[in-house]
This record gives sequence, C-alpha cells and structure tokens, in this order.
Amino acid sequence: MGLIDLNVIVNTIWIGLIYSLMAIPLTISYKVTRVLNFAHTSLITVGAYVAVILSLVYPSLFSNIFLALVVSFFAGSVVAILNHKLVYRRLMDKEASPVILMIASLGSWIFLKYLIYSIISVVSKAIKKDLYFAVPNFNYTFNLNFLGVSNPAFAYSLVLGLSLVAFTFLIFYKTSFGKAMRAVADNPQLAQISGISDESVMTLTWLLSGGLAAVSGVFWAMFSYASPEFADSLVLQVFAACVIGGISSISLTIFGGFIIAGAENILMTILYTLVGLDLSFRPFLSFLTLLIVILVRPPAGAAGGLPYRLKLRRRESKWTS
Amino acid sequence: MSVREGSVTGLIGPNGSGKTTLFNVISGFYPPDSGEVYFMGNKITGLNPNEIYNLGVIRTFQNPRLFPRLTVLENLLVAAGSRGERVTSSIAKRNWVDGEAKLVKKAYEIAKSVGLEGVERNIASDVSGAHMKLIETARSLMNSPKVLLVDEPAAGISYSAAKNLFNYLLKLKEDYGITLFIIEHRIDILMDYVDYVYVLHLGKLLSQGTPEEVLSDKKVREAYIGD
Amino acid sequence: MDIIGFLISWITFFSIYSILSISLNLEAGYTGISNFGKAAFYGIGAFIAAVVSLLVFLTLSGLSYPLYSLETIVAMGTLSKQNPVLNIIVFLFTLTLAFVISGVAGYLVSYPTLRVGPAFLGITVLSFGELLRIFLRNFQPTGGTYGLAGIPHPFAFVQDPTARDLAFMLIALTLLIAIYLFSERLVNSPYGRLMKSVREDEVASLCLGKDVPKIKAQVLFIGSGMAGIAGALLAYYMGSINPDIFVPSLTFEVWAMVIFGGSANNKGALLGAGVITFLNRASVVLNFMFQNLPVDVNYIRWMLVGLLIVATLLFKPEGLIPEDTRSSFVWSLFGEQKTVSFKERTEEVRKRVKLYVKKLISWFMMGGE
Amino acid sequence: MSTEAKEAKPSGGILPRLLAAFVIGLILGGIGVFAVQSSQSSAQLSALQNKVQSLQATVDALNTTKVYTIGVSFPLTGELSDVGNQWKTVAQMALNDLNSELANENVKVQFKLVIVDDKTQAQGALTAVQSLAQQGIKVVIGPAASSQVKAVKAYADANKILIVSPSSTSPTLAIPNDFIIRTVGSDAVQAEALAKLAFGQGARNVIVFYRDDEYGQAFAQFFSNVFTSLGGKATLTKYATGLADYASEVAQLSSQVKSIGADAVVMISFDTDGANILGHAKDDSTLSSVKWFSSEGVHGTTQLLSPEIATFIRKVNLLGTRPVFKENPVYKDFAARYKKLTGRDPPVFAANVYDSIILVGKAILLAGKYDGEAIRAAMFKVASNYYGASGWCILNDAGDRMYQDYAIWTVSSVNGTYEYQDIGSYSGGTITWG
Repeated sequence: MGLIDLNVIVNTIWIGLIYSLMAIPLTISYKVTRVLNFAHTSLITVGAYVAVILSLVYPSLFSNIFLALVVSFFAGSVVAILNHKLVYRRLMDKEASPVILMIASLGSWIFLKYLIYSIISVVSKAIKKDLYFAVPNFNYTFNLNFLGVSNPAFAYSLVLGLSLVAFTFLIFYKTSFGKAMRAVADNPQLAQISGISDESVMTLTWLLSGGLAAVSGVFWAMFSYASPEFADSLVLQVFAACVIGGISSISLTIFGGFIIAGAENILMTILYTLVGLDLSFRPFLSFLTLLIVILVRPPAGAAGGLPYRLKLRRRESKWTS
Repeated sequence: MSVREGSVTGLIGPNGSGKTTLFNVISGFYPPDSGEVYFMGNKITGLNPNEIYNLGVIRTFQNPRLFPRLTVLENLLVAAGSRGERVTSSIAKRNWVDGEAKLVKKAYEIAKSVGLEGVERNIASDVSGAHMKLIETARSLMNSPKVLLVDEPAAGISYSAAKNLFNYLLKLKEDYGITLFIIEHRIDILMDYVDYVYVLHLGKLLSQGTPEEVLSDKKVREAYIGD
Repeated sequence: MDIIGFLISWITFFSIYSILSISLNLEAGYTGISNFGKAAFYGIGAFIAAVVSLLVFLTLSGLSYPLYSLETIVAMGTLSKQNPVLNIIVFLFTLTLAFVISGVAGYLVSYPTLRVGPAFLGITVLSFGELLRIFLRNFQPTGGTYGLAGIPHPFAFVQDPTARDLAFMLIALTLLIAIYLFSERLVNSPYGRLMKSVREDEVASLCLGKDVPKIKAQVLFIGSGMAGIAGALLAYYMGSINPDIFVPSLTFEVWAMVIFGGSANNKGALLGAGVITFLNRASVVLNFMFQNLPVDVNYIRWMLVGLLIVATLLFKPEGLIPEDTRSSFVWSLFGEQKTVSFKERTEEVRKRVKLYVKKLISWFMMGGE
Repeated sequence: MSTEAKEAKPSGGILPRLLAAFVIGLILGGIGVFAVQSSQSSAQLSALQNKVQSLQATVDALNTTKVYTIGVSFPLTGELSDVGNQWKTVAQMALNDLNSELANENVKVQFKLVIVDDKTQAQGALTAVQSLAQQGIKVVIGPAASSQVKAVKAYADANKILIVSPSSTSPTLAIPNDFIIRTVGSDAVQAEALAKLAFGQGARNVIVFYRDDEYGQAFAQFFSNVFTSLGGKATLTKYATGLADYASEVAQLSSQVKSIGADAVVMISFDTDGANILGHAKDDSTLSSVKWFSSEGVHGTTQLLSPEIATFIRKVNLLGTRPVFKENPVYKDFAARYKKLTGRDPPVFAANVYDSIILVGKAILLAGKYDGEAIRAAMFKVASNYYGASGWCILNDAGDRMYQDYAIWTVSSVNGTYEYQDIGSYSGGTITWG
C-alpha cells in the first residue's frame, strides 16, 4: 500500500486497542451504575503510575510486565471501589440524580488528579527520577514480527490487550456475575426483586472497571509515556469511542475505539497526502468522525425522543424550511 | 370507522387489540402503516402531535404522563397554553397576568369538578395513582377540546369516582359540544353513557353499533371469553 | 493585603462566570438540555469582541497590520487612549454583536437536539466546541495560536488603574444583574413553566401542543447569547485571548458551579459561581501561609476544591439552594405563595445561626480534649 | 436513607444564607473601605505615606533584617508541569544562593518566594498574578508561555507589576517600555544559528517539524527565512500541542520525508513532546536515515539518555542549539549542583529562571524600595553588567535579552553512559567547533 505507511497501520491497531481498553470499563460502569464517571481518567493515570513507579523502584521484581499489570489492576480497583463506597453509594442512597453523580465524579476527578500530582512530586524527589514524564522499565522477553514491524512493546500490548478483551467478554457474557451485571443494567428494580443484590454487583463492577482502566493506563505507558496529564488529554477520545458504541454495547465500544484511532491515523494520512491538511488537525478529525457518526447514524440509545425518531425525515425538511 | 360530531363513542376490546395504538395514530403519535385520518373533513395524517393537539383533537394517556416535579396546578396550566408562553410576551408581566389569572381560576374549577380538590398545590409526583389519572383527564380539558380521546379514564379509581367522572364528561359534552371517544375496560360503567360502540379484536374491527347491539353480538362474547 | 483590588478583580470574574452559570442553568437546569459546549459560545463571544474591536480601531486609523502582529499591539496601546466615545461605542456594539452571533450559533447547534437524545447531546455539542477551537488554532487571520492582544479596554482613557477596573467591574456587575433579572422573569413566567415541562417529559409536552424543538432552540439562543456576552467581557478585561482558553474543562467548571449551587435555581447558579471563583482566588492565601511543605501547597489547594464539591454534594445532594417549584409566580395570584414574613425569616436564621455556633463550639471542645 | 435526606432538608437552608451574607458583607465592606480611602484628599494621603516611609526608614536603621517577597507564577500543573516543577527546584536554589550571598556580605535583607501554580492557562496566570499583586507583591517571575504573558500584560502595565518571564520568546511581545521583561533572547538569533548549523552539515532540503504554538511558529518562521536565504529548502510542518502522544505525527513525518526526499528533519519542540517524538522516530527506518537537528527545547530530558534513544541520536547524529555562553563557569557550576540535587540535567530555560531570580533580587536591592517602577528601572541597570548562569543578561529597550550566544549540543557516550555534551558554540554569527 503506497499511500498508507505500515507504521500508520500499526499505530492504528495499537492506539485503537488501547482506546478500546480505556473505553470498555467506562461503558461497563455506566451501564451498571448509571454514573458517567469523570474520575475514570484518574483511574487510568493511577494504573499507569503504579506500574511505572514499581518498575523503576523494584526493577528486579516489577520489570516483569505481568506482575506490574496485576498490581496496578488491583490498585485501580481499590481506588474505584473506595470512590464508589465513599461518594457514589452515599449519593445513590440519597436518591441523587445522574447529573449530580456526574458532577460528584467531576469533584473526585479533580481531587484524585492533584492527589496523584502530590504523590509523584514526593516520590520523584525521593527516587531522584523524573516522574512527570516517565516510561516503565519493563524487560520484554519475547517479541513477534507483525507486518514486518518488530516492536516488543507492541507485541506485548497486542497479545495481552486482546486476551484482556476476551477475558472481559467472558466475564460479561459467560459468568453468573456478568449475567447479574447485565440484569442490573437492564432493570435495577427487577434485578432487586429477583434477588440480585444491587450493591454487591456494583462493587464487583467497580472492581472490574477500575482494574481494566488501570491496566489500560499501563498499556498506554508502554506505548508512549506516563504523565499526570496524559489521561486528561485522552479522555475526550475515549468518551467518543463510548458514544459511538452508544455507551451500551461492549463490542460496539471496541468498534468505536478503532474508528477513532482510524480517523486519527489512516484518515489523517490520506487527507495529509492528498489535500495537504496540517497535522495539527488530527484531534479535529476524531471529533468530526464522532459528530458524523452521531448525526448520520445515531447509535443505539442515542436517538432522539419518540416523535423525532419516528418522523426523522419529514422533521428535517420542516427544520430546513 | 368514524366518530360522529357531538357523540359519545366507546372503543372496547380485549387487551392487545390495538385500542391505544389507534389513539396513538389519531393523535399523530405514530404514523399509520396504511390509511388516513381525517378531522372535520381535512386530512390530519402525519401531522405532529402538537399540531393535532392545537386543532382540538386531544388525547389522554392510559398511564399518566405527568410532569413529576411540577405542581398539579402547573400540570394543568401547561396544558392550557397561556399568552405568556411566547418568549417575547413572557418578559413583561402585564402581557399575561390577566389571562393567567383566568386560567388559574379555570384550572381550579376543573380540578374541583373532576375531584382533585385540595391536591392542587401538591407536587405531581406525590399524589396517589387515582389522582394522577384524574389529573391526566383534567389536563386534557384545560384547552377546550373539540374531540376528546380518553384512554381508560376510570382505570384504577373507585366506582363512585368513576361514575361522577363520566357524569362530568357528559356534562362537558352537553355544555361545550365536545365529541367524546372513550377507551374503557369497565364496560359495565361505559355502556350507560355511550351512544355508539366499536369493538376491536387483534387489530381488526370486530363489531360496531349501539351498546345493546354490541352486547348481544356473540362474536364479541367469544372474543371476551376467548382471552 | 489589598482588599479593594481583590474585590474588584474577584467580582469581575464572579460576574463573568455567573453569567455563564445562569445561562447554563436556563439550558440544563430548567429545560434539561445538557449543553457541554458552553466554552464554544463563550469563545465565539470573546473572539467576536476582539476581532471586531481591533478591526474597527485599525481601519479607522487607516492601518492594515495583521490583527495578531506586534505592530497592532503597539499601535493599539496608543489608539485605545485617544477617543473615549469610540471606545464605549465599540464596546457596546461588540457586546450586542457577541450576543447575537453566539445566540445564532446556539440556535443552529440546537439542530442535533432533534437527532440525538438528551443523553448524547452533551458530547455532540462538546465536540462541536472542540472543532471550533482547533479550527481557530489553525486560522491565522484571527491570530491562530498567537491569539489576539491589545484589545481596547472600554475605559482605557481612564488613568487610574483602580478606577478603570472599578468602572469595568460595575459594567460587568450591571450586566449580570440585568441578565439575572431577565432570567428570573423568564423562569417565573408561563414560559418558564414550559421549559420545565420540556425538562420533565418532552414527549408529554409535545402531546400537549408545545413545539418542543422550537422551545429548545429558543432557550439555546438565549443561553448561548448570554455566554457570548460573558466571553466579550472576558476579552475586554484580559486585553488578550487565545483559542486555548476555551477548553472543555472550562465548561465542566461552569457545570460544577450550577449543580453545586443547585440547578433550576438562579440564586443557586450565582452562589455556585461565587463560591468556586472565590475559592480559586482566596485560597492563594495558603501559598503565603505555608512555605516549603513536603507537598506543593498548590496541589493541596486544588485538592481542597475537589473535596469541597464532593463534600457539599454529599451533604446536600440537590445543591446548596435546591429548586423551589412553588416559588413560581402563579402562587402569588391567589396569595398562595408560601412566603414567610421578613421577621419570621430573620428569626429562623437567628435560631439556626445560634444552633450552628453551639455545634461549632462543642466541636472545638471535643477537638481540644 | 431517603428519610434522612428529607430530614436534612430544613437544616440545609442555612449554609447558602450564611455564604450569601458573607459575600455581601465582603462586597459592602470593600466598597466602604474604598469610599473612606478615596474620600481622603491625596495631600493627606501622600503626607501619611511620607510619614510611613520615614518610620520605615528608622525601622530599617535599627538593623532588623528586611524581608522582600518575590512572586512566582509557574506551570506546576497542566501541559508544562514537567518543566514547571523542575523550575521550582531551580528557583529555590537561586533563592538560597541569593540569601546566603546577602548574609555573607551581611546585608540586612533577605528574600522569600511565593510560588503560585497557573495551570499552564492564560486565565490561570492572570489569576495568579492578580492574587500575588493583591498581597502587595510587585515583582513576579513567570509565567512560562507567551500566551500567558499576554494575558497578564494589561494588568501588569496598569498596576505597575513587573513581570519577568524566563521563557516567553514570542516576537509579538517585544514591546518597549512595558512592564514585561524577558530574560531569554529572541529566537531569531538561535534560528539563524540552527539554520547555519544545518546548512553547514550539508542539509539542503529540510522539514521543519515544529509545535503549533507561539514558540514553535516564530522559531520555524525565522529558521526557514534564514535557511532559504542560505539557499536551502525548508518545508514547514506543524503538530498540535498538548496531545498525549505523537506516534501518528511521526508516521506522517516519515512518509513526508520519503515523498519530498528530504535529507534532514529540524525539530522545534518542547521537552515532553520532543522526547516522545524521538522515542517514536527511533523505530522508523526512514527517519533513522536522515540528519536530525533540534532546538533547545528537548535538551536536558532524561529520556534522551536512555540507551534506545541515545543510540538513535548517535546514529542520526542529532545536533541542537541552545542558548548558553561559551565556557560559562557559572553555568557549569549551576548544572553540576542541579544534577547533584535532582540526579538529572537542568531542563530548558533553567539557567534563565536562575538568573531571573538573582537579577530581581539585586534589582530590588538597587532600587532600595519595593516599587514596580523603581525595580523595573533597576533591572535594566543590574542586567547591563550581570554575567550569570545564562551568560550576559543585557536587556534591550523592549525589555528582552539583547545578546545570546548559543552552544551546539548533542548526546554522546562518555565511558559507557550517555551524556549531554556541548561540542561547539555560535557567537557573532559564526560557528566554532570544540
């Protein structure tokens, strides 16, 4: 393929995979708990930093990716569950509306963000290493040659990432916990009646989604680097991926992740080589894609109120007239 | 099928026979798969619900769609459509105060007569289910309708309450010449009031005629015993 | 410390943010339009003000520098002090222009409300804002990443800086009051009832003969227009703007203000804006009190802001001043507005204060032991 | 639970009222104070001030140590948080040096820093500077980005707060007699140096890959002007700032290098983005086969010393320019101490931050009184004969650094480990190696 460079394709796959991994937990937690969780970004950052710091401080032990992944998974889960128990649960008990929950998550996002800042400022003083821009110190024991591109980090991300996605699907569709989650997601009251404890399901959900978010952060650190801000500058793309998936279906969310990654890489390349569009328009393209997807084909659950959905065409003509 | 002006027409049929769907189609809620809807000679198929409403064809919902966080009174007033509902005129109070006062008085009267006395000031989500039904009906009367599509007004309210609700509806019909088109499960009550009845079954028109004819029709019996 | 200076700068920003939060409150709080693109309309207003005012001044004095160039900034330094009348006229003109153009933008953006449901409108409008921002970054005529500087302050001719800022503060405050009164009128009129009905159940509202899309479009027009005014004020106050001021996080801040203060309640919007802007500024005192801590005091500051939001919501899930449906004008018609006489109010407040003081004292006692 | 909420309701109403009362009180109080103050006639006021000053003088006479506070507005969070936090350390270093020096010469004056975070935002910078000024501070070091400096300019000029930015290089801020002093030279000269360097290294058809902000835009523009005048061909390609990663940009870059057959890439970046770009470029065969040149932005980041990137740098022989005076002992000493303290090389503009603080301190001493205008005047005097970590700090009449020599830096291996090295210098328009 003359037009599209191989690196572009690799980037698309790699970034798309990471976007999906970041977006899936957001979708899951929203589906089950109805919280549009802004603190999600903090979870991602926490995960990335736990892995990075451990691999820098105890290289003997945590230069092993799997160990680092496991630890940061649980770190993320703990933070998420604490956040749920201390904030969301109490608000839900007070019958707070979803928007209130969202703003609360905004609050805990701000808090966690600067907590992370404080922690890494202290740690980086202590270990005399720059943590504001840090790459994990993993040793990659195996490598695979993909499309003639051999990059161990990519190999690891691909294998581990895909297996994680599979693992999520397994949990979500094959285990009783997954069934319970979906039941609560579809209809909390009914689930309650049928004896599924709302609270335990939510806790487990946070455990899962918090952990996944954290792990996705580690993947990002492997791909690029960890900084206190990277998750914030990714959050809009991640939200976009979720929205394309209608914040309801996992597979569609993955699709959305790759769509966004594709827009940022492949579409960018095409426009750049054909039209000479400036590279600084890259974020522009991802949002443009999102808008087009939403407006042309409203994803499941995103469609408008009943009368509009039923009478789209005529309504538009009315509108333009 | 047609509804004569000034008549009280009943629409009965077992569950799932498409009564409410018919109302939805008439009130512009769903587009019809086939066929047309005419109102006073001109076609209203495919108009928007709000346009049809403003023509005077007003429907109520089987399970009430109130505005939960508004008061009962406000729920009624929204339906009335006062002058102050235009941005421009809403700013200057004098534009709408008098009209508003009238409407409030009217709202109180209607509330009183349908048996909502004393709850006008409550938040709509706090009142009982029976009251919600009544609000739903009362709301439809606020904007002096021409045709009233009433969807199970008596469901879930006491016999006596249902009785005088129907009496009131009839009185309205006499006073303002409203045409009534009523879905009702409680045929026992309904039959005393309607002067023409349609029976739907599985989306098909099963039978029609005066109450006596319909009740004596055995197809109807089968249908009802059938389910 | 300089109390007056603090108050002037704070009240100016308070006014700007309150205008934003009130406008968002009209959209989100009363009509249920989750507008996450506030920053965009804010930005449109700011850029309209900057571009138009600069263009007017340059063309009137027959200069034709690019708007962002050094020459322009230097030239504006002198030009802005020459003709008081011109300054004021341009200021007022651009304010109106900002209102109209941002409003129209809002009206057009209301198109997606037909296609996507409430849940997804937010991200749609947000991405619209981002598109606009990235475009402006790359659009050289309006400065691109250089942004625009040398925007003529309406009172540039006033010598004493304090007086100048005070004058500007008063203007901003006046606009805020006007906008506040306007929206109070709006939401307590039948139109306000209509907005609420759309928020509660847009389908039912439609079936009661209300043209829901039109209402939404109108509200977005008004709200965005207000945001535009706020943007223009910001541009004139800072004297320079660039696209990166108008990032989504700004929108989130305004949202926090509204919900924190209590949505569907203009007083709440005011309070929210007041508290959060006040915290952002006043908390700098901490930097003076605590030097070289192990953790940077700035981080602690921002953490406290986050904590406060969460804590307040836990303490009052419906915001500081919750919505009060019965305060609507209708009740006064039949003398049924549940107003307590001023005396009772004060009495009540006094009791509460007493109670709180008692609590506080006892709490300190506990702490002392 | 819900009942709880209901119970909470009545008691809840108080908080807003208290707050509202508080706010109103503040406003009224403020207005009152203002009224009182303005009501006094200026004569009385000045008389009072004179009295105060004389008293102050007597107080000074009783040799009590006088403490001046210097404000600092740094990006401790946000896009530039990485450098911001390192500058913080540098600032502390400078402060200690200044104070100890004063103590040795037993001058009864000490300085104190108040560092406020501006979140790398324009509005944040304005808030920070205003809050500092309202605490009676007349000199503020920072903010970092030109957009931020612009945001505070109007306020600073009006209220005579001296802004000393160590890193704002935008040409649109070279404004005479305003209250903004920039202790960093315009990039015009550095661009010239880089252009001559690139041309001298045999590059003829280069791609200028620059960050899309004022710094990058100006630098790239200057560079291409000089480079084309030298007879080379420069293609400008900008990338968006504030992204989390630049892999796709790098991919584009490599395809562009292929398509136009460029023989060199000139990277005008800051630190994190620059390091990230090199990190991805190292995996790209095309980009590994062309020459690389860089501005000062990425100099000092630890990532460039990591074996993978360092080998890449050696392979493409990346050469960069950075503002530093040749054979500058002060800088060497400073760099060594910084490395000892933090275990890494000083980041971009660290020397300028250091000198800014020393300069401001000396200027305040010279001015003798803590007043924006006086300090501004003194700054020019002090700077005119001060040779600091960043060399001669002489300011031109726009309040920007007038002279700047540049070093040519690269990363090379010194007995096993990789280190930054200056292998040449540029001064007076000519490059001298070694």
